[in-house]
Amino acid sequence: MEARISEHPILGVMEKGQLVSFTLDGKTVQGFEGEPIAAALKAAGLMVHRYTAKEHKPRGIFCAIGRCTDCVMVVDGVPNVRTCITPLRAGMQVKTQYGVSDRQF
Amino acid sequence: MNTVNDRSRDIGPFVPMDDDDMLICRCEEITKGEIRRAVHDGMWTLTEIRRYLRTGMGLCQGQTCSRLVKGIVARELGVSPAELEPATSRVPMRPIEMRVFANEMTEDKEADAV
Amino acid sequence: MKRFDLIIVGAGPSGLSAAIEAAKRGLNVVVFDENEKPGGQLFKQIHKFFGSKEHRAKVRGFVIGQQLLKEADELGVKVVLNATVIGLYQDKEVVVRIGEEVVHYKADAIVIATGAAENMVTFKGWTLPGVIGAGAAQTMMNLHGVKPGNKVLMLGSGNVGLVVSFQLMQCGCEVVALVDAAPRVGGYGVHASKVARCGVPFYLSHTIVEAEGEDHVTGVTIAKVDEKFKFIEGTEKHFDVDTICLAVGLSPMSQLLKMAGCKMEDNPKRGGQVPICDEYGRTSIPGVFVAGDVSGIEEASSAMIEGRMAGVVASEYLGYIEEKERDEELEGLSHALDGLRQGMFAPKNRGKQIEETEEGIPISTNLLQKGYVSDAEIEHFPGVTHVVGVHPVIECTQNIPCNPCQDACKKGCISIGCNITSLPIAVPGSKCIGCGMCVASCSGQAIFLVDEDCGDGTATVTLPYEFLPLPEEGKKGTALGRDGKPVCEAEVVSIKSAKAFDKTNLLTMRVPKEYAMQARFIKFA
Amino acid sequence: MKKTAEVVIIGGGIIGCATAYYLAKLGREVIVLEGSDHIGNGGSSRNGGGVRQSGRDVRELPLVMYGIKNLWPTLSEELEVDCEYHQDGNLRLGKTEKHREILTRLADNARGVGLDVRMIDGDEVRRINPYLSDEVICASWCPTDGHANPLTTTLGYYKMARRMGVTFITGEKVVSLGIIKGHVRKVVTENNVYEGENVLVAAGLDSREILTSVGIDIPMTNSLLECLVTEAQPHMFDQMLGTAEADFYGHQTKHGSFVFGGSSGLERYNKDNGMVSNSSKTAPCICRGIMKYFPDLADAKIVRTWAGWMDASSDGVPSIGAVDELPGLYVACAFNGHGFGIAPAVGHQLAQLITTGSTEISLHELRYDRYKAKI
Repeated sequence: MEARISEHPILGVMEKGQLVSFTLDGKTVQGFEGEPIAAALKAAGLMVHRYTAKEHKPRGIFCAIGRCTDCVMVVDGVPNVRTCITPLRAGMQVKTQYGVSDRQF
Repeated sequence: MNTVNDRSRDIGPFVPMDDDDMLICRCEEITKGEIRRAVHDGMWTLTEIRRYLRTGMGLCQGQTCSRLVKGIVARELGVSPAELEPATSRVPMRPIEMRVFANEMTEDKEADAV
Repeated sequence: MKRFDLIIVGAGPSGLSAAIEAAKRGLNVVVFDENEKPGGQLFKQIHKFFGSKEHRAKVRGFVIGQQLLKEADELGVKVVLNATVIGLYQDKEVVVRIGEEVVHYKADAIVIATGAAENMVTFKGWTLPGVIGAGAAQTMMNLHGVKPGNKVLMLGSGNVGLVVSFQLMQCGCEVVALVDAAPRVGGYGVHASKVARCGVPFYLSHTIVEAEGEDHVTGVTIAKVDEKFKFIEGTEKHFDVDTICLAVGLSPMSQLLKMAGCKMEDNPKRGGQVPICDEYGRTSIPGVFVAGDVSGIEEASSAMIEGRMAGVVASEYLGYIEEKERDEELEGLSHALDGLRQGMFAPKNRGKQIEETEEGIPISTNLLQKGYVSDAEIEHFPGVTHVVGVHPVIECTQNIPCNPCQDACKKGCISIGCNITSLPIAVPGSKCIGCGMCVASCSGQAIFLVDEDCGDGTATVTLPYEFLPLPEEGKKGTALGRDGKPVCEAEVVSIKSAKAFDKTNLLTMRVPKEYAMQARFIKFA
Repeated sequence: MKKTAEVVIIGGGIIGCATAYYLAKLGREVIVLEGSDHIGNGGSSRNGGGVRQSGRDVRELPLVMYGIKNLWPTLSEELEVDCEYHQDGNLRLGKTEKHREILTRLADNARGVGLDVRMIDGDEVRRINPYLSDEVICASWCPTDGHANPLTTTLGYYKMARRMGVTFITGEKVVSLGIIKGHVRKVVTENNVYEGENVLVAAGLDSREILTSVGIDIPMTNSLLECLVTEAQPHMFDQMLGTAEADFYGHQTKHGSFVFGGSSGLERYNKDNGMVSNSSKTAPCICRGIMKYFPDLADAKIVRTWAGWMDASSDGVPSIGAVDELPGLYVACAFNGHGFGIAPAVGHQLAQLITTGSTEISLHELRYDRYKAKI
């Protein structure tokens, strides 16, 4: 997890929840419980969260605070979940979103 | 206060631009060209643009694009962006699941919720 | 329906400050915030704040957040998190989503302190993953401990762009360039200088032509623009980056106020669509007040004072204090706010081109165009003197409301005087003991301790160092100039950390004495 | 600025825009005056998008049937905009025996004027729309009903009419009408005076006050209707839906979102603060209503709610046609919350009426002066 900041010069070592497993498009990934799903995915190196409905263009994290809704994915079967503000829980099934579902175009 | 706006005023012809294919509304995937074209079709207010093209009507409800759309429409009409009234803000401020919206807390629990 | 004296929307600096002032005077206050954590942007702001003591200067943003929360909590303010105000209806009815329910509350008064949202700009490829807002970068690195990228290009030279660029480097990212379409750096010169001396090139009058990449950003091309912001052909430059950060301004997040029926105006000086309100935040609807960025984009420091004003005004509105007490309080707060609204970056000076300081010294053109003061220009400023032995070199070249350095030096080596925006002066005849408190206290990281001639052909330069890992004594590196370019070899003499320095380590390096007034940073291979 | 025309239309909603469009097609010179800042700002852009015949009073059925047969199928091409017209039927749902009675009566009446509408049971309802809950026990089913996008349709009429030379002036609130030598000709606004050989009042609820200035009264009151829209969802169904109780109505749009309207029972007593404001109680109530019919939509997120005034007449049917006692004056108002689907036909027939003095479909039952005391 090289994207994780192990120790920050000002903030020190960040407090995190338990290390848990969840799946991304069926593959097992790890992240810290309670952190936003998007943070765990970023740490795991994921860039593309979804492909748009009309133009099928890739989208990822943009505002990271739940406003722009670009980072939405299908989480536990529910589409349009804002991953940047939805806390990660063990066993979550996260899927790339295509348009408004997890079915590839 | 409403202002008299003669929609027959000449705003000049639609002139294609190089960046007309630039995406402006990220949610609904509306381009600059579509917005400019709509202005020439008579959509002179941000409310009309929104209703005609769906800009700002997607999941984010215009959080990202409304300022950009305003700028484009203003330039096309030859007015200052400050003159254009933004589209109305509506409940809910953030998307909310139907089951949650439907689930109004009963009064006896209100005091405990905070 | 459950009713409160005061409902505050937004637990950022202004909302919490309003809550504190109101609760102090006996109001029953609740604060709703949609985020998981309180503090608004404060918890992402890891730099030391400007201002004077009354503005909590030289305290880091996130620490101010902790202080405000503690104070609010002690006064019995209820701060409800993960609580999204979804609507503001007639009769001051506030509908809040809390968890899996919606709750209806009534208030006798409401303070809207919802802050601001980031503006965006468009360019080819701006929707690619890897193009993010500067706020997103801050959120990821400072709240969630995840690097937003490895190689980053920053668009925007305002304070946000400058501060976030520095923060990106602090967490281990490389900032390949700082770009702005404007011809001059928009933010504080001291913020620009601390980024520039780390080696980040500034490209003013440049903007992004295209973000490149198939599925995510792999590169970016920028080009120079003319006065009409049109690209000049042949000036394109390419960078390999994985992240493009956008810091192009903020807009008030005033939708709730519009929804509530407040009279609004589009005011470019205040950053966009804002409620029409008086200087204390009273809107067109009696009992609905505003504070902070939602009523006009400024700094967190002024947002806190505006919040306190709104809290005081609401207290009087609801009969908890008399008009006389209100007016006395407001007078003091207005004075504090005026203090912050002085200097070249004051709201009243927005859009003005200021050519010289209040002292009549020409503003460094290099600073405005490249982000650093040149070796020749720095000599014009009253903080830069040459005396025998160790002494402070204060490279503060713009009139900004900030004075902690004056208090930091117990030996009286630094003087600003009663005008908070005056440039600091290195007081002639004073005796520096090399304690370094001024270096650590300067929120702009613009003070260095220099011993220009140690007698052995070398000089020592002590600089603020907020990076990890901390180098060991004796470690060799390359000294960089104010422009971020290598000037000479350097060796670490000492590295001092102390509680009083508050995470600003003092790194002392030894350089050949001819570079004493050039070497301002050290880079290790 | 142009101030005289053959026809002055008061009201830039879908009725005004459609009438202007069809008049322009017939070569007439038209000015449309809209009181608000936006075209189509009233019910035209706030309704649920139904293009239906079933459930309507028989007096307005011939008009709406005419529109569905002759105008709606080609409207998108004609207006050069996607009206998103779908003709996939309308299910008017019932959950109780009382509902069945209401629906049966409406269906019987409609069949009397030649509409293909029949009652079906719960199982057949779910064969047509498998997402409906078991609470639904019956429905009236009209296969030729459908839905469209009110926003693009209204603005499409505006766009084409404007392109054909119609003058539209927004922000021009009409204060009164003026009679010259027994003929209604003058239209006085807050800022200007306009003149036309014919004047059509199609200003929704405001029509009542405008008509008062020439001594005509159409008994109307207002009622607040509220709607909501969800985020886009995967495609589920294409029918238009309504209920016997009218507790909700709506459809899934081409975009994927669901647009639903509904009521809380409090709409007649809502307080107006100068804006058309939602009540805090209605949207949650609509959500509860919808979830009873569509449990699967519980996780769909509402992104927007809005409200609009409906112009309600005492008998629930609009007033459309010439005001015989005042030559030159025409009305089209009191659409009672279901003016959208019928609008193309209304505009089309009014254009004929104003141009030729007669219409293909009789408007007699919709006369402005039909309101009589009950005994």
